[in-house]
Amino acid sequence: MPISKLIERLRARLDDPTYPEITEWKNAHPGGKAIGCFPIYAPVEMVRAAGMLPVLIAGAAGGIGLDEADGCLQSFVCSVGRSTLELKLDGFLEKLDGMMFPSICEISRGLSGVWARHDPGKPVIYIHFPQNTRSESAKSYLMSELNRVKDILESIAGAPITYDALLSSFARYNRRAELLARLDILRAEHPARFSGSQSYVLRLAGMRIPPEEHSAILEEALRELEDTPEGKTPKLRMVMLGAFCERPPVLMLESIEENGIAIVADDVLLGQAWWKKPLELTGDPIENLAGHYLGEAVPNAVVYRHDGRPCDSLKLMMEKTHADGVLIASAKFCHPAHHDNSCIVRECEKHSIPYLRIEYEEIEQAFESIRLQVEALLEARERLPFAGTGH
Amino acid sequence: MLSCGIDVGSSQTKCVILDGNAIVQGRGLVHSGANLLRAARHALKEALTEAGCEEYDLTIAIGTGYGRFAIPFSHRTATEPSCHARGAAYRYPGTRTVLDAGGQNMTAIRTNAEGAVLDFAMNDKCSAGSGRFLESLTDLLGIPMAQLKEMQPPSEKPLLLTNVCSVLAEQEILNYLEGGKDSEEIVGGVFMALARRGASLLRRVGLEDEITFSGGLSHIRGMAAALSEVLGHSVNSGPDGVYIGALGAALIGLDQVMKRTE
Amino acid sequence: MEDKARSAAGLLVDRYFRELDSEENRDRKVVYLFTSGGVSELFRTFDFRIVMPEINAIHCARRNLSVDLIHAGEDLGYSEGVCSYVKSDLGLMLGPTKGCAPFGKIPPPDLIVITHGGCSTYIKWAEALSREFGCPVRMIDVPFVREEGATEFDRAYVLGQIRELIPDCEKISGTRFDIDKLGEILKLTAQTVELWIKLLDYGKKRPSPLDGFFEAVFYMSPMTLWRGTKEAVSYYELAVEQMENRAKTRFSPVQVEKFRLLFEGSPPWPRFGEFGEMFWQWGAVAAASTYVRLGCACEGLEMGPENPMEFLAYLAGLSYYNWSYGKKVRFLEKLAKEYDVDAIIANSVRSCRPVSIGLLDLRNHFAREMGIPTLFLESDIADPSYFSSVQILDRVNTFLQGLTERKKGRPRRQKA
Amino acid sequence: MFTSGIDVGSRSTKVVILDSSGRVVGRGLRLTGGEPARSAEEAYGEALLAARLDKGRIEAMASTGYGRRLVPGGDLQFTTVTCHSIGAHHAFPRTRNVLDVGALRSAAVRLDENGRVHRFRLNDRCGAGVGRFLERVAESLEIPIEEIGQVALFSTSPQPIPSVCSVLAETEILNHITHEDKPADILRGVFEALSERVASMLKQVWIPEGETTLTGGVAKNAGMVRALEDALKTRINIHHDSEFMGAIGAALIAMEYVQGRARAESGP
Repeated sequence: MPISKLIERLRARLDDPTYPEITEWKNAHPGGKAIGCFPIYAPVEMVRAAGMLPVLIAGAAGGIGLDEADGCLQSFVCSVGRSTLELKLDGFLEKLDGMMFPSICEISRGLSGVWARHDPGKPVIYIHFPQNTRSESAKSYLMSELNRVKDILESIAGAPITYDALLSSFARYNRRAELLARLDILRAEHPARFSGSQSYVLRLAGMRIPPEEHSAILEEALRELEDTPEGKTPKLRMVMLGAFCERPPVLMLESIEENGIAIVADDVLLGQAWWKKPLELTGDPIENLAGHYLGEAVPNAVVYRHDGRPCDSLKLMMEKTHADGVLIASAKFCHPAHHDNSCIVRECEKHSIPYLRIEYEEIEQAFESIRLQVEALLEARERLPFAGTGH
Repeated sequence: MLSCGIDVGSSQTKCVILDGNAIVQGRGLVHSGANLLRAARHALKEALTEAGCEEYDLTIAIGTGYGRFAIPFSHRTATEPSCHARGAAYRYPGTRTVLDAGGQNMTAIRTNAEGAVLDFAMNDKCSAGSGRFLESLTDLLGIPMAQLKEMQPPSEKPLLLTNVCSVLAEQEILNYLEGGKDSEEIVGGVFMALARRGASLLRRVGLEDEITFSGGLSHIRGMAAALSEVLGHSVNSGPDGVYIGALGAALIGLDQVMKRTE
Repeated sequence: MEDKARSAAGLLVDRYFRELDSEENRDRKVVYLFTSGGVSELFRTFDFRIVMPEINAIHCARRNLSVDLIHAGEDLGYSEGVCSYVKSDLGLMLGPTKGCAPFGKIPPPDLIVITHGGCSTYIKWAEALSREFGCPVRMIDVPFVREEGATEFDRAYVLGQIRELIPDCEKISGTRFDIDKLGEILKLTAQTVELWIKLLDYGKKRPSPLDGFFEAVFYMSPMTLWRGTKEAVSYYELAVEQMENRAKTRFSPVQVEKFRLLFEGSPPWPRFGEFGEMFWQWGAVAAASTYVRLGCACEGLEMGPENPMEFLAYLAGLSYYNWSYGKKVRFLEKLAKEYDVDAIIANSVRSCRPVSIGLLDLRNHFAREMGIPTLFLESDIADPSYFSSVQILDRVNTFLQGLTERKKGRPRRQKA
Repeated sequence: MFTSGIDVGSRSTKVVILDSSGRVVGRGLRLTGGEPARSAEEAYGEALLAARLDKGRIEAMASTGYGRRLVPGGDLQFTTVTCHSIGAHHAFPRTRNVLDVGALRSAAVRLDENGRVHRFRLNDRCGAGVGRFLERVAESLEIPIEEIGQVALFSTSPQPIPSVCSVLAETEILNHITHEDKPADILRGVFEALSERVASMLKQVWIPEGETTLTGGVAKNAGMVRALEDALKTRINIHHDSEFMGAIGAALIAMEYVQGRARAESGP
C-alpha cells in the first residue's frame, strides 16, 4: 500500500493504552511473556533471546489523564515518568510479566523503586549501566549486571537464555538498525518524499512488536518509498535534538512540518538507534553487549562521555544531513536534555546556526505556542521586505 | 446561647449562626474582596439579620479560612479541614470522606462520626487556584457564573485538559477555542479535569463511604455531577455546601462553650 | 542556653572557606568534589584543597544570595527547570562574581571528581565547570543501592574506580600515594562517624535535648567539610558533651516538647529559620531526620578502616540519596520506631529528584498503611521563589492542630 | 490608500486602519470573549467608523494574535512576534529589543540593524500570564486595572512577592491584604516580581546597543514600566498606541503587500 496509507494504518493504533499488540502476540505465542522496558535503552536483545516480547513503555502519549500518577509523582516530574506510572495505576499494564528500568536518570531510578509498591509480586529489574565508561572495572561490572539481569529474565521465561539465542537476537536487532539507517538516509536526501513525522511513526510502530516484525514493516516502507513522488521542497531543513527519551506527540512534528520545515534528522526513540555499529555475532555475547555499550553507544545526554562534548551529535547530524538549523526540542522537566541544551544553544549562537528552542510534553495535544515560534522563525527568515524601511 | 462561625475564604466569606441545639439560625455569604474585615462584618451582619439578633447576643465566634486571622471579633480560629470535617459530619452524619474545593485549595479529608480529622491531603503546589480558575474561565469564555452553575459535565468523551497549572490551563483552553471547540465542551472538560483531580486527592486519604463535597465549588451542579461520575459513587452535595466550613466553625464554637460550662 | 556546638561549627565553616584561598595554601592543588558518595579522605591523603560545589550553593542559599546567582545561572542558558544548586554555583563560578563569594573566594580546580552517587546532575554540573576551567574530570560511579543493599560487584566496581584515581591524583598533586596516611585519616573518619551517630542518638531521649533537623544540620557541617581530620573529632567530642549536659538538665530546644517529628527531605535553605519556627512554635521537635545522616552515617558503620581502600569504597556507597525507595522506607520505619515519633514531615524540594521522587508514595505508605500521620510539603533547596510561606504555614498549622486534637484523646484513627 | 490590521488577543481584540503614510486613522477595541470572529467584526466596524471609511476603501487587511485564523476576511496572517516587532520598529526606528507583554503570553524579540526579527523567546511555564495576573491583582485589591500603575508609584516600602507562580503569588497578596499592608506597597511588590521575570526572559535575547520598546496593554501601566526600567537598568520606549502595536504591525504588512502587488502589476 502507498506509504501514506501505511503510515495511517500504523498510526491508528499507535497510542492505544490497552496495548492490543501484547495480547495478539501472547495469543500467537501461548505461554509467551512480555517485559516492559522504560526508555531509553534496556537490554531488549536479551529479553528477545529469552523468547519474550520486549515492549517499550514510554508513557501514554495523551491518551489518558494523569490523575492517579499526580497523586504519586510531583508536577515537576517529566510526563513520560508520570504517564508511565499512570498506565500502571489505571491497570493497562497487567499484561506485562516484568518491568525493566535502566539507570538513565533519577526519574527512572526512582520509578524502579516506587513501581514495586504498585505492582507487588511482579519482578522489577533495575539495571545500572556504568557511567564511568572508561574505567577498567566498568566492563566486568556491566557483565555482572547483565548476567544478573539474565538470571532474572531466565526465571521469568522459565528457560535458559543460550548464547546462540542471544547471537541470533543480536542479528535481528542489527537487521532492524540497518533498515532504520537506510530510511534515515532516504529522509535526509528526500525530505519532501519521506517526512520526519512519517519516519517517526514508522519507528513508533516498533515499540510493541518484535524486531523482526518491525523490520518487515520497514522493508515494506522502503519498497513503497522507491516510487513515491516528491512533495514540495521545504523552506527549512532542521535537525531535532533533545527528544531522545520522552516521545514528542506525532501531531507536534506534523504541525511543525506543515509550516514548511523539514525535520531531516532527530534523536527521538534513541533506543532503537542505540548502536553506532552492529553487534558482534561471534564470541561471548554478554561480553560483546557489555563492550558495545561502553564503546559503541551513540553519543547521548544520559551516558557520560569523557570527551564531554554534548554537541558532537549535533555537528555529526548536521553534516550528515546538510541541515540549515536546529530544533532544540526537549521534554519539560527533562534534566539531562535541559543541561545539554544550554551547550547546544551556545554552539548555535557561536556559529550563528538558526535554531528554535521548544519544550513539549508527551501528554500535550495542542501546539499553538510551538506553531507560533515556528511561524515566527520562518517569517523572520523570509525577510519581509518592509521590515527596516521604518517609514 | 448562640455560636457563630465565620469562614473567610480567598474569594467568598461565609457566616453561620447556630443556637444551643445546633440549629441554624442565620447565614451570610459575601464576596471577600480586598477588605477581609469588611467582608467578615458584612457576612456576619447578614447572618445576624436573618437570625434576628445582635452581635452582643453571640456567645462565641470562631474564625476559619485564609483570612481567619483578620477577624477581630472571633474568639478563636480553627483550620479549614477541621471545620469542613466537623461541618460535613454534622450536615451528612454518614460522612467519612470530605472533599473541600475552594478558591485556592482542594483538600481531601478523612473523618469519623465525631467529625475529627483523621487524615488530609491538599492539592499539589502547582495545581492551586482551581476555584479562581473557574471564575476566570467565565470571562475567558464570556459566559456568566450563573450560567456556568447550570452547565453539566459532558455525556460522551470529555475534552481532555492536561495542565494542572491553572495559568497554563488557560492557554490550553485558548488553543481549544482556536481549534473551534465550543464553550459547552470546554466547561465540561474543565469540570471533569477538576473532578478527576479531586478524586485522586480523595483516594490519597482513602475513599470511605459516605463522601461529602463541600466548599465554594460544591454548589456548582456540574462539578458535583462530574465528581460522582469520576468516583462512580454518589456524593453528598447541595446548595448549602458552601457554608459547611462556617457551619463546622460554629459547631467547634459550641464544643468550646460546652467544655467551659462543664 | 547558648548553643556552643553551633557556634563552633560556624567557626569551622568560616575557617574552611578562609583556608580555601589563604596565602599559605595557594600552592596546594584544588579538587572539586561532589558531596554525596564523595570520598574526601582520598584527596586529603594527597593534601588537595577540597572544594564542594554543593556546599558553595548551600552557603549562598543560607546567606540569601541565591536569587541573583540563580538569575546569573539562567543568563548562562540554564532553564527554569534546572536544579537551583547547579544554577547558583555556576552563577557564582562562571557569572559576574567569578567565584568570589562573601564567605570567601573559591579557587579554580586542578581536578574535578564526579561522584555519581544518586544524582546524574552532578555529571552535567562537572562538565560545565570543566568546560570553563579546562581541567581533567574523573568519575566515581557509585551504583544505585537496591533494597537488598550493595552487591559485591557494586563494591568491586567502586573500588576499581578509586584505585584508578590514584595515579591521576599523584600526577596532579605531585605527591606519592601513602596508604598508611590514608589509613590514619580513615581512622579519624571512623571516629567522627561514631561520635556523630552518638550525637544524633540523643534524639531518642524524652525530651529530646537536640532538634535532629533544625539544629543538627548546623552540627553537620564539620562532618561534611572536615571529615577525616582531628578538628572534626574534637568538634564532635565537644558537641556530644554539650548534648550530655542538655540531657542532664532535661533541656529541650522547644522548651516544652509536645510533638516528636521525623524529617525526610532536604532543608529549604533560604527560608530555613522561618520554616523551623513554624514547627517550634507548636512545641514540635525533630527527634530525627534523614538529611543529617545522608553523608555516611545512615545506619552506623558495619566495617572498620582496617583495609583502607575497601573501607573507602564502602563509605562511598553510604549516600542516602543513592538509595532505592524500598531501602529508604525500611530505614524510615526503623527511625520512626527507635525515635518514637508522633509524625513524619516529608519535604519535597523541586530541584532535587533523588530527594523527591517517591515522597508522595512514602506519605501514603506511612499515613495509610502504618498509621503514622505524615505531612507532605513542597519547597526548594536554594530558590526562595518556590517557598510559599502562606501555603506551607497553612498546611503545617492544619497538620499540627490535627495532631493536637488526636493527642487530646480525640477518637483514635481507624485503620484505612 | 488604506490598510487595516487586526490583533485578536486572548483578552481583547484590537483593530487599526492606516493611511498610506502609515498614520493611524482609525482604532477599534473589543473584549475577545468566546466569539473572536464577532468581536473582531465589531472592533473593525468601530475602526471604520472612527476613520469615516467604508469597507470598500480598505485595500488589504492582515491579522495577528492567537485568534488570527478565526478572523473572516484576513487576507494575510502573521504571528504576534513579527507584527509587534514591525510595529515597534515603525514607532521607534532605533529599537533593537522588543518586549511584548500580553494577557497570557509574553515575547522578547531582538531585532537586527534592519529591524528584522533576529532572535526571540516566549515566556516560560511559570512566567506565563502576566497581563491576566495583573487583572486578578487589581480585582482582588478592588482598584481599577487602569489605575494600579499610578497607585504603585506612591509606594514607600514595597512588599516582596517571592513566588514565581502567579497563582501562589495571589495567596501571598491575599496574605498581605490580611495584614492590611498598603495597596501601593503590594502593587509595587507585584510589579517588581513580574519585571524580574520578564527581564530575565528579555536578557536571553538582549542586545545592549539600541533601544528597548515595550508593547502590549501593560505598557500603559506606569508602575510596571518603572519597575521594568529598574530591572533592565535602561530607558524603555512607550508609544501612546502601544496596545495597538500588533495591529499596526499587521496593517503595515498589509500595506507592503499592496505595494508589492502594485509593483508586480506595473511590471519591470
